[in-house]
Parts: sequence; C-alpha cells; structure tokens
Amino acid sequence: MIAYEWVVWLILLFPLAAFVLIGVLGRYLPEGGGHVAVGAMAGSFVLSLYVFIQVLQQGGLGGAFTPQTIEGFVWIPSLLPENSIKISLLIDNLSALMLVLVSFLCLLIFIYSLGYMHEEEGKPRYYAEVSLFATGMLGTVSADNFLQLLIFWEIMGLCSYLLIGFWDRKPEAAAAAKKAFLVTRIGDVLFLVGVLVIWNVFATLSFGEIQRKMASLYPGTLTPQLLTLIPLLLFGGAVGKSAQFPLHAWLPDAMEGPTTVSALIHAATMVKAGVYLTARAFIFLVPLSSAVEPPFTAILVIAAIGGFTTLFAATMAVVNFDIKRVLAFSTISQLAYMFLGLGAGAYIMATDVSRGEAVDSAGYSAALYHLFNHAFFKALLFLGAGSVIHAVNTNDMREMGGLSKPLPVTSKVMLFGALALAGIVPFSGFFSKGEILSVTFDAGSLNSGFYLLWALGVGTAFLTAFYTFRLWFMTFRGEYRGHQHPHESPPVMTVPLMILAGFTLVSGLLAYPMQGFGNLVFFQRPEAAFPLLGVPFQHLLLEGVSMGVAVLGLALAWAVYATKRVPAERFTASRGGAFIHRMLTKRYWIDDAYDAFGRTVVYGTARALDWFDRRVIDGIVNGVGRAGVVVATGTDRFDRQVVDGAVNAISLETVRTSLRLRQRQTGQVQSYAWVVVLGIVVVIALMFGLSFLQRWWSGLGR
Amino acid sequence: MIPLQYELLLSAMLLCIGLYGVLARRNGIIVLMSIEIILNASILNFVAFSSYSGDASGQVFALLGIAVAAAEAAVGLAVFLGIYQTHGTIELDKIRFLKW
Amino acid sequence: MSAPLIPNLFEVCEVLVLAIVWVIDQILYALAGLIPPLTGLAQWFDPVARQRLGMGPLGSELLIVVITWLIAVTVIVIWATLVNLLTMMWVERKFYSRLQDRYGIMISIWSLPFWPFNRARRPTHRGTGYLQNIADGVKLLQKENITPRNADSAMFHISPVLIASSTLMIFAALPWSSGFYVANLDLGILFIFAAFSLAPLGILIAGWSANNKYTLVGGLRAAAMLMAYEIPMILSVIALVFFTGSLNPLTIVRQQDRPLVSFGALSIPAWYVFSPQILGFIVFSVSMMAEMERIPFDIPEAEAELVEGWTTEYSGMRFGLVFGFKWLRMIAGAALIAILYLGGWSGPVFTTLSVGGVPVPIVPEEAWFLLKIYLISVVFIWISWSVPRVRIDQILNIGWKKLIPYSLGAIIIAAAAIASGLWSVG
Amino acid sequence: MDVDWELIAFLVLGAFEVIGSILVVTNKRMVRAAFWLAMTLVTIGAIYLLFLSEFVFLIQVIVYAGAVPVLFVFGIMLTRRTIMDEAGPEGGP
Repeated sequence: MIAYEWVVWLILLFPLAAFVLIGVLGRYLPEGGGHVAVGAMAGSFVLSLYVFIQVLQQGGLGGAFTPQTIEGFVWIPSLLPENSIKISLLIDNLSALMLVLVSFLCLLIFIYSLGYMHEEEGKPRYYAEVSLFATGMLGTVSADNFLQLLIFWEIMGLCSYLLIGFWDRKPEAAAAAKKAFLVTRIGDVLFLVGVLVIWNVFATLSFGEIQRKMASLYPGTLTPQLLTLIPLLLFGGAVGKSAQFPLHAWLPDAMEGPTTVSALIHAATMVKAGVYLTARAFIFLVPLSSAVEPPFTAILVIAAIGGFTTLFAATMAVVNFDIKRVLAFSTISQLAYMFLGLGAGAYIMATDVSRGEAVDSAGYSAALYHLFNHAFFKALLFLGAGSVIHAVNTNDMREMGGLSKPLPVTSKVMLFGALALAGIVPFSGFFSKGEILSVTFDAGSLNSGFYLLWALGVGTAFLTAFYTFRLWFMTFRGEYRGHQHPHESPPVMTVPLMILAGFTLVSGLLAYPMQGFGNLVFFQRPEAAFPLLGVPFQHLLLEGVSMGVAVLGLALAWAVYATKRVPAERFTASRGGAFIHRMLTKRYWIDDAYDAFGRTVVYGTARALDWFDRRVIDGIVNGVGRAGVVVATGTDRFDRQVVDGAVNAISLETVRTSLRLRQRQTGQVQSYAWVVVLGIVVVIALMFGLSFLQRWWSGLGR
Repeated sequence: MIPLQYELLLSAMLLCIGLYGVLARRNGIIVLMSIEIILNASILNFVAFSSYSGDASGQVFALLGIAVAAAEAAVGLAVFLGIYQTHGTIELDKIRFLKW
Repeated sequence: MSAPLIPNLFEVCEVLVLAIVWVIDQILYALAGLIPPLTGLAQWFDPVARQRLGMGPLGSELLIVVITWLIAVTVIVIWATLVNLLTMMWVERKFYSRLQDRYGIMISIWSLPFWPFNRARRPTHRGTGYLQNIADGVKLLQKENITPRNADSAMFHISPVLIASSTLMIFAALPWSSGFYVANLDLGILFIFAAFSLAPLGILIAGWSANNKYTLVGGLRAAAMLMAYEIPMILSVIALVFFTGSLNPLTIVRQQDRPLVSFGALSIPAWYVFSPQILGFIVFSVSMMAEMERIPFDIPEAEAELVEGWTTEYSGMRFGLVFGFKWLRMIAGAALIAILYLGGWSGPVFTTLSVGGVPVPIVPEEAWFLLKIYLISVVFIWISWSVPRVRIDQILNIGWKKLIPYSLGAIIIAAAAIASGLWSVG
Repeated sequence: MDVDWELIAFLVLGAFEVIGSILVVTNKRMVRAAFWLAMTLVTIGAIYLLFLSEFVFLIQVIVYAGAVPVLFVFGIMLTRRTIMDEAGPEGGP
C-alpha cells in the first residue's frame, strides 16, 4: 500500500496546475513561466520518486507489489456500481517506474528548455503546452482504465500537434503538425474502436477487472476472434503513436518543432506511450488462465511489424543528412526493437501459459528495459543535437564538422549517447538490445519465423552503429564546413546533458543491483536472474554477435566518415547502389504514395460524389422545385384576390381605428399621470360610495 | 400632543400640492421637487404614526424613505441631465419620445 | 483627569444674571420711591420678597431662564468669534508671513492714532499686529454694500446669513470642556454635521444669485467639492461610532480619557487616533480641510482664475462675514478633530488652586482643548501655505475615488476590530 | 392659562410648509423653488422634532438641507444655457 495516496494525484496535478497558471498568467511571469513549469515538474519528480521508492520497498526485490488502485471519483455513473466508469489511478511496478522516468526526463528537458528557448517568442505558450504534455504522459502511465488512458493519450496527441507546429509561421512546421495529427489519428481511431470493443465485451475498462473477468468470459462472450482483434486494435493505436511501419511517416517530419519538443516526444512521452500501451495489452496477449487460448496471431503481427520496422527505419537513417531526422529514424528503429521484444516475449509467455508452465517474462522486461535505457540516451542525443543546432543554426550535417573543439562538452556527451545507441559495452543500449535479440532468438525455437526477425535485428544493430557514428563523425570530426561561429551552450543546457550522459552509463548497469530489470517492471512473475550472469553460453554468444556487428558498423563509419579511407561515393557508384540510395532518400516512396493515394483516391471519390450531388440530386430537387412553382402560382392568385382582400379590409379598418386611438398616446408623462390620478380618485370614490351603499343597505335592513 | 387629524390634514395638503406640481408644471426639475414633497408628506405620516403608537419602526421606515428619496432625486436628475444633453430641453411637453 | 475652569456654563450665567437682576432691582426700588407702581415689579424681582409672597425662587422663572440661555449663547458666541476667530486669523496671517520670510501684519495698540505716548515716532512697523484684523473689520464696516445689477437680490442677501448662522449653530452643540458648553445633546455630533451641511446650499445660492460667471463657477465648484467630501467625512464618523456607541461629544471624550498603555509614569492615552481608527482620522482630517476650503482644496475661490470665486461680488461687511467665518469653520473643524480623535480636552492635571474654597485648576480642560485646536489649526495652515492648489477634477477624484473607499475601509476595520474583540471600548 | 405651545408650533410650522410648498410648485424661478424646497423640508423636519424624533430630524436636515437642494440647484444650473436665463416656457426659470 502507498502511504498518502493523495500524493499520486499531486503528481498529475502539479504540471496541470503549471499549465493553467502559465496559460493564464504566463506573459507576466519571468522567462514565460519556465521556472513555474520546471518547479512543477520537480515537484512531480520528487513525488514520483517517493511513490517509486514505496513500491520498491513494499514489493521488495523479487517480490510483488500488489497493484493498487487509488480511487478517485465516479465519472460516468451506472446502475451497476461496478460498471460505472471511474477516474482513478493505478500504481503498480510498471506505472511507478514510468512515472519516475517520465517526470525525471521531463524535468531535465524543461531545465534544458530554459536555455534553449531563451530567445524564442511565445515562451508562455511553449511552457504551458509542454506542461500539459507532461500531464498527458503522466496521466497515460498512471491511468487505471482504458478510457482514462485514451483521454490522456489524446491530450498528448493535441499537445504534440501544438508543439510540432510551435513555429506556426513556418509552413513546413504547420504541415508537419497537421501530418502528425492526422497520421496518429488513424491509430487513435483504431484504439478508440478497441476501447469500445473492450467495453462491449467486458462491460468494464479497468485493467484489473478485465484480467479477472477474462477466464470467465472465454470462450463465450470473448470469442477467440475477439481476443485476437482487441490487442490488434490496441496495437493499432500504438503503431500510430509510436510511428511503426505503416504509420511511421509523421515522426521524421515532426522534427520541424523545437528540438526540446523532439526530445520530449522521443525520449519521455508520446512514442513511449505506444510501447506502454502494448505492455498494458499483455493482459490480452498473455491470459492468466491456461483455459484461455492466447492470441498467437496478434503476437506474431506485433513481432513482425516490430522486426520489419526496425530494419526499415534504420536503412532510411543511413542516408539522411538532417541531424534530427537521423535521430528520428533511429527512434522508430529502436521502438521497433521494443515491439519486437514485446512480441517475442509475449510469444514465449503465451506458449508457457498454454502449456501450463511457469511464465518466463524475459521478453517483456527486456523491452521495457530497452524503453528505460532508450529514454535516457535518446533524450541525451536529442538535447545534444539541440545544443549543436543552437551553436551552428542549421540541422544539416553537411554544414557541420569539427565541432568537438568548440563544443567540448556536447561532443563528449553525444559520444556517450552514440555509444549507448550503438550498443557498445558497457553503455546501456548494449544490455537491453542484446537481451531483446536473445529473447527473439529463443522464441525462434517455438516459431522459426523469429529467426528471421532475429536476423533483421542483428542487421539493424550493424546499421544502427553505422549511422550513429556517421552522425557523430560528420558532426564532430573533420573540418568545419559551415559559416557560423559555434560556441558552447550555457550551463543550464549542458548540465542536464551531463546528468543524462551519466545515466547512459548507469542505467544499463542498474539491472545488476536489481537482480534483473524484470523485478522493476514485473509482469506475472519476477525474473530469476540477469542474462549475463548465470545464463546459457548461447546467450553470451548472441550478445557477442550483436556487439560484434555493432563494432563492425562503428568501424565502417569510422572508415567512411572519419578517415575518409573509403569514400562515401563508392556506395552509390553502381546502378544498384544509386537506386538503393535514391530509394532510401525518398523513404521508399511511402510518403509520396500516401500523397498520391490522397490525391487520386480520396479526391477522386470526393469529385465523383460532388458530381453526383450536383447533377443527380440537384436535378431531382430542381424538378420538384419547378413543379412547386407551378402549383404555387395557382394558389398565389387565389391568395391575392380572395384571402388578401378580406385580410386587407380588416387591417385597413384596424389601422384607421388605431390611427385615431394613438392620438391619445401623447408621449407626455404628465398626461399619463393625470390618468393615474383620475384612476385613484375613481377608486377612492368607489370605496366611499360602496361603504356608503353598504351602510345605507344595512340601515334599510334594520 | 398634537391631534393626529391635524397631522394627517397637513400631510394630505402637502400631498395635494406636490401632486399639483407633478401634474401641472412643465419643468422636469420642478416635477422632481414636487415628488420630493409628496415623499415627505408620506414620511411625515410614518413619523407621526410611529410617535403615536410608540413603535420605533416607523422612524426606521422614515429613514429608509429619506434615503430612497435622496437616491431618487440623484437618479432623476441624472435622467434629466441625459435628456437635456440629447434633446436640449427638459420641458416635459417637448419630450415626446414616449409617443406611439 | 483635569477639571474644567467653568464647571457649568448655565449656572455661571445664572449667577451673572441674578447679579444683574439684583442691581436692576436696587435701581427699581430706588425708582419705586418716586413712582409707587414700580414696587410690585421690584418685589417680583426681589428673592426675599418672593419668598415672603410664597412665590418660587427667581431662577425658575421662565423669563430668567430665557435670559440666562441668551447670555450663555452670547458668551459662547463672543468666545468663539471675538476671541478665537480674531486670534486664529492673527495666527494665520503671522504664521504664513513668517513662512514667506516677511513680518506680516503689525498694527498694534501703539500704532493707533489715539495712543498717547511718543506720538511723534509711533512704531507702526513693530507691533504684534493683533489689532490688524479689527482694523480690517472696521474698514469693511465702513464700505458700501453693493448689490450687483440683475442679481437675485433676496437670495444674494440671504445666503451670507445662511452661511453665518449655520456656522454659529455649530457652536451651540460644540463643547469646549466638560463644563463649558451651551447644550449637551445626545446627538451632538450629528447636529454639528447637520449645521456643517447647511453651508453648501448657501454657497451655491450665493454663487448663483450674484449673476456673475466667476461666482457661478465658484459656487458650482464649491458645492461639488463640499458634497464630495462630506460623504467620506460622515462615513469616517460612522466608523468611529462603532467604537464610541454614542454621538455625544462629552461621552466620546470621556471614553478617551484613560491610559491605553503605561510606561511607568508616562502613558499613551486611549485617543481614537491610536486605535484602528487611524485611517478614519486621516480621511476625516483631509475631508475637513476640504470642508474649510483651505488651500490645496480652495479651488472654489482660486483667485488666479475665478477672482475670488463665489465671494467675488460681496462687498463691505457682507464679504467680511463670508470671509471671516471660514476661520470659524476651521476652529469648529479642528475642535471636532480634537474631540473625535485626539482626546478632546483630556490632558494631564498638574495642580489645583483653591480660590475661596472653589478648586481652580492651574491648567484647566479649556486650556488643553485650546492647545489642541490651535496646534491642529497651525498644522492646517502650515499645509495650506506649503502646497499648491489641485485641479477641480483631481479634487473630485480624490474625494470620490480615494477617500470614500478609504472611509468604507475604515468602517470595515472598525467593525472587524469590534467584532473580533481586539479593541474594547472603555 | 394653559397654552398648548406644541400645537401652536405645529400650526405655525404647518403654515410654513404649506406656503413653502405652494411656493415651490408655483415659483417661476427654479433656484428660488429649490431654496423654498429646502426651507419646506427642514420645517417638516422641525415637525419631526415635535414628534420627538430627533434623529430623523437631524438626518432630514443633513439630507434635505445639505444634499438634495444642492443636487437640484446643480441640475438647474447644468440644464440652463446661460446664467440667469429668465426666458422659459412659463416665463422664467
């Protein structure tokens, strides 16, 4: 149990209060209310940490903290109390960890924003929106039911739209914001449909209730088809939010927003929400009871999309010259890793459940472990990129180079981030990525398709190391190719960077004192041991393979971009290479295909409907109208001559009378007052007269 | 003690004089003054009856009446100033915008 | 606890009247020897004869009571006008002359033509100047009273009377000490304000009736200003009434005649200015300055633009009346401030002499009261000759937008202080 | 001889009031009307005094001698084009 439950509400209310305060009074506050936002976030962080520590202490290492619902209030009451929809918060291992992670990263990014946004216009708007953004993410990860999750999820969607389009004077930014909103909307609609289906099936939206009702409803109300459909619909929402394969197009364009917003979206909030949602969807993927047949199809779809997207995005990152877009593609790729890990882990767990064996949650914890690590190093990379952009005023890596001298701190921390992203020992990326790959390989023994996905993952590891160090070498090595005078950022920006750099080192090793990261997130069963210690030789080998390809990629990048021993042009020299390069630069023509789809199919349909409307429906309406005119002409004649004649005669007489009567309405107050006085006199006379009459009458009677 | 009839007679006379002013005079401000006289005639009744019945609430009501009368004078004058500024006159027989 | 010099004005006057009556009676007895029918009249006046004839004491006769009242009123009026008004005018004229680094008025007794000694070299520029005001008054009396053509004569003549009489009415209810007063009214403070509030009408009528645009503008300004400042003044008194619970000046002063805090021998008296009423005190003082039309608020007679404002067309002693009675209003205002907020005539007593068995205080209450009045007046004079005049719109803004809210605030503070029991009325 | 001074005072004051109010409603000069109004209302206050209502009397004096007639004279002056404008529909202001 959490002592002081209201503390959990305060975690949400702090940034919300900051949003309201800055939104209303921001223009009067110094720094556009930035200090308020930072203060609120710091408060949230401290309280989150408090909650997290309580969860750890009471759960214990290897023990379970009983998920606790912090009751709020009934939002939509129902006749059956258990069916009413409540606003309440859920604290379990996962949400406690996410709360700490989100609030900590948001805090660092807000502090960094104080420096980065210092000279921008519209700071109150910025700080109000990021505060609301943080509220949305904190609410998403602490929601107790799917509806509440959806609400906060949509708040995040709105904020991402507002923040990506923060520089609303730039048409690209406005277009990118619109794109982000519309593309994620497709996923959100799927999510909404999923929530409706859940409600229809379970008559509740609370996670715990669903989990409890699962076995009793299967296979009656909850048919196997529905059990497959629900997680896929939820995953559809996650695909939109986390920019996975079909809906990935918005994320690279979202780089039009301020870099801090990118960091916020990529590291702490938005895209991580998709992974979080999928992790929550495990209650469908891995049922508690062995009586329920797990939806293997859905799991495979999740894993396949993850495995495909990871390579797919990594290839596009290789050819991009925009420092932030490279990082954006890497985000898509890394998130795909997490989905791959979740899918593979779910497959193993589901198999265990259906066989009635003890559940091995290695994949689940590996994916969330990667989420945890990725949050730190991706925040670091984005903020570092922001620092670089701050220094050289461009996003294009071709205009950078040799920046390690003017930007000593930034270059070093970026190196840390790059090593972590590439997955080099002992940086954090190595542990989690290797573990995901091991789990995927393990799942291969159950379904050989996972071997293919593992191969894709290993290839991605190579590409990741390559493009990461391509980025680093192009930016910080060689000669400076731009025209600015780069300078190091102020301490308010570099200090958060250094803190994050420290975390890229520490967060990977964090699993050791925890005796396995799974103890932190915990689904169904605590983890037995950490992979590198006391695991089969096969796993060490797999880790070695992923590390090896990463080193290979690093070496290739070094050869091509640092020493220039292998010129980059050699890859595009052949026709095939040129075609691939062109394809990658055009992002597999997917964006173009979406545009073409919109132009031809959507507009074509609209035009056809328009034609139908104008010609057919309007024709019918016009025909009816003409017929009506003919009838109306006939009745009009009758009306004018017979009816109007009578009416006019009456009205003429009325007008004549009223003309005479209105002479009495002189407009002079005193003439009215005369009438009033006369009336009073008459009343008094009546009273006297009546009393006289009465007296006279009674006199007669006597 | 003054006989109550005398006082009522005085009050009635004041009321009639005020009523004459309201009805006969054409100047708006004189009409307002006449209204003050009418109000005072009624306040006089309050005080007199309070004195006769030995109940202080009549005096309280008289105070209320005085306050109301003062406020009424202020508001009425403001109205006539407004009329003067828009119509250039406060002669009631020339102010005919209540007509029709 | 000082004692008044005059324990009871009415009794003192009665003694005076009876003494006069005794003298007249002796004359009547003497005349009765020549004209016998006068004997009855003389006996009617004779206390001894009255006792013998079975009539009540002379002091209870209506005629004597009326005469006594008249004498008491006369004493107060003479005290207020002939003594304090002249002194106050002299104080002001001397004081602002010194402020302006000059000597000021100097006509004194030895400046007069009938001064018998050293007539050749009369030091006309050495005197204290106390007689200057009397000389000015004599000059004004000698001047012609001019009524402007087309003026509304009746109104023009009535308004100085209205102003002067209402100002004198103030002194009927204004006590000078716990014994030196004409009437001890329960609603004395309210009476004084009623008398104060009569003047604006007189001023307005005076300004209108003279048929002069300067006087009209001056009168309008005066009326607007006095109306604007009367409201905060009365509101701050209402705040005070929360504390006093009474409108009787004697009661109010008695409440203040006790120590609030004592430091050994020294003590801070429980004057209302040392209570939460300090805000009301400030509002009241400022409003009172405006009521007196003293300089920061003397826009109704701003001589730079309006010649002499609403007094322009008055001449002769009529001008002297409306001009001089401003000081009388200042004395009344200062006395009100002293009574309401500064403890009135309460002050430390030093010793009492016994004159023929009657205790006579060395520093009587009247002295303390006069000291306070003059100090307050000097502060007012000082302020008026040190600051520039403010514009009419600024005056009205201060009155309506500042002082009225402040006085409402004073009411709230007073109510809160009473309701919370932080301040208990002694 | 038992003279009812109260009644005499009442009758005198009542006569003043009636005459004063007649003057108010018939006067051609409005400032005089305002002055007579003040006089009439203060004498009505004096009748309150006869009825032993001192407080109402003083309030009546403050309001009807201090405030209301001033307000009326103000209104009269602000609704005249020139000073002492004698011309009016009834022959005078």
